[in-house]
Amino acid sequence: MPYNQRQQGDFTVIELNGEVDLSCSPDARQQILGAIEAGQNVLIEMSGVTYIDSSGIASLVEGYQAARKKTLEFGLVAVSSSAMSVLSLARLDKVFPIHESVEARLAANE
Amino acid sequence: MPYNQRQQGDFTVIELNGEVDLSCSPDARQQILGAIEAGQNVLIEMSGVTYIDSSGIASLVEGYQAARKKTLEFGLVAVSSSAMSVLSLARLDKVFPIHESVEARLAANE
Amino acid sequence: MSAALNQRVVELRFPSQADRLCIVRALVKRVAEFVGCDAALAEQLVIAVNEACMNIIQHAYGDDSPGEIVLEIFNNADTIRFRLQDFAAPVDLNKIKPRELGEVRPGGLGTHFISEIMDECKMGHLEGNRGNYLEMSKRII
Amino acid sequence: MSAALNQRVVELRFPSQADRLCIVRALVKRVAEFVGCDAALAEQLVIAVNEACMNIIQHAYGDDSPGEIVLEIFNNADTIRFRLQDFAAPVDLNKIKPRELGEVRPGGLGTHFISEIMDECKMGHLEGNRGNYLEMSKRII
Ligand SMILES: Nc1ncnc2c1ncn2[C@@H]1O[C@H](COP(=O)(O)OP(=O)(O)O)[C@@H](O)[C@H]1O
Ligand SMILES: Nc1ncnc2c1ncn2[C@@H]1O[C@H](COP(=O)(O)OP(=O)(O)O)[C@@H](O)[C@H]1O
Repeated sequence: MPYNQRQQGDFTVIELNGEVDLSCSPDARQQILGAIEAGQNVLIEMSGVTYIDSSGIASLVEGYQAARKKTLEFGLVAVSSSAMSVLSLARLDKVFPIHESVEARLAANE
Repeated sequence: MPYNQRQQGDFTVIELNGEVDLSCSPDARQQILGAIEAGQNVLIEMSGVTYIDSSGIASLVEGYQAARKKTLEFGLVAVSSSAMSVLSLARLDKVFPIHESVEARLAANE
Repeated sequence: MSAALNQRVVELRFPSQADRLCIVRALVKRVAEFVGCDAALAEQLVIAVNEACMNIIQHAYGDDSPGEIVLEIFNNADTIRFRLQDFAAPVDLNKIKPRELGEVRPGGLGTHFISEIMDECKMGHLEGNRGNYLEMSKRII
Repeated sequence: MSAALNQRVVELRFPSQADRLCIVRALVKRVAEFVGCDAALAEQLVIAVNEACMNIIQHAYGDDSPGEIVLEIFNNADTIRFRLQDFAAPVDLNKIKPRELGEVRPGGLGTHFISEIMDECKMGHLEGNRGNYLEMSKRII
């Protein structure tokens, strides 16, 4: 798998990193949809994302929609400032559930 | 003056910084030769030099030669690793007196 | 900095391949800083030019007929201007529109990003239907 | 990474002005990383290409007759290759030599840096005496 992936609590955490652009967003998309297909709740860790373009954002939107259909949870965590500015441009910063960290999301369950 | 310059002990310290290339080495050259012209011993502080090209190196060589003619001291201090690799390429790392810091050079007098 | 009217800073030519976008971004960032943009504006300009190049790669050329992309960057005292050219079949200019932002669906963001970031955009066909151009400009002060 | 024989990664065009060198360096660094050079090699390649561009600015064109410089960067599986072109008067190829390194004098370092860093260098006149080219290549693995 192109990006690090781990199980933490009830979630599959996928760690996007580097420049998530048209040259690698198809890989990100496949990995995200694969986890949802497998029935996992998914958190996308984005602290290491130095750049994300509209195709990377589109992969997140697809993941969000696929998770909804299966009533699974899909959220973003530790979003880097450059990724956040693209999410805001896309007016998606209020659409995705965004958490400070995986731990913060897990603590909310307790 | 384009670069910071200060008096410290018996030396005029000129702080080169950033990319010392053909677009600014004429300024560096003039400032260095000006200090020597004025009869100063000169130390070139180079910790902030992120790049130096052959024209920047040439300005240092000119300063070194002008100082010699006037039996003034001319040395480099705190040379950044990228500047050092260019000095080595030019085989000048053994020609210039190079000190770890201005303080190290001053301590040597005591 | 020269305040010459509309000097061309540099021109970059590259094939319509997604793997080159990282190089385009690095160049745009450096040129934006060179003409006096602050880091935040440089980041925005990188986004807009990157999306415009993506659109040429995906829509003007497509996977089946790759070709060359030319990016020219100009500036004058207060404006940075980008001119992109491709040599693909002339595109239907009416088809180029962003999605409704109310809708949450995967595509249609690129043109929205571009018009959000830039002050002016102009698109058209090259003379003799040799291809297409997109000009985008942004005040830098 | 494509292992295609001698693909052209990008081409940059810029005027023979010293202020553009910082942009050239940023591009060369990014492309060197792109083709798989480590940071130390990328730094060396930046030095060599920068010096070659300086020589065109200072010697081929000079201050009185500025012109355009074209930098093309190619790679294949194991080599990165740079091709510089200018459109200045054909230069006397015999005049291009580094100084003796024993001598400590201000000039004559650029050609030394280039030949120290690169594996191969070839210089010549463009067809029809339209200008000059310099090709430099370096193994990257
Ligand atoms: N350079 C172009 N050439 C041809 N068609 C384009 C170009 N740019 C945009 N388009 C058209 O405009 C639509 C919207 O583009 P955009 O907002 O970037 O979203 P997306 O690329 O995700 O579809 C595209 O789907 C395409 O039909
Ligand atoms: N591209 C060029 N066009 C014309 N002459 C050149 C070119 N490159 C180098 N030369 C000649 O070779 C000499 C040595 O060049 P170099 O080692 O770079 O040192 P410098 O530029 O400091 O003189 C130059 O002085 C010049 O006469």
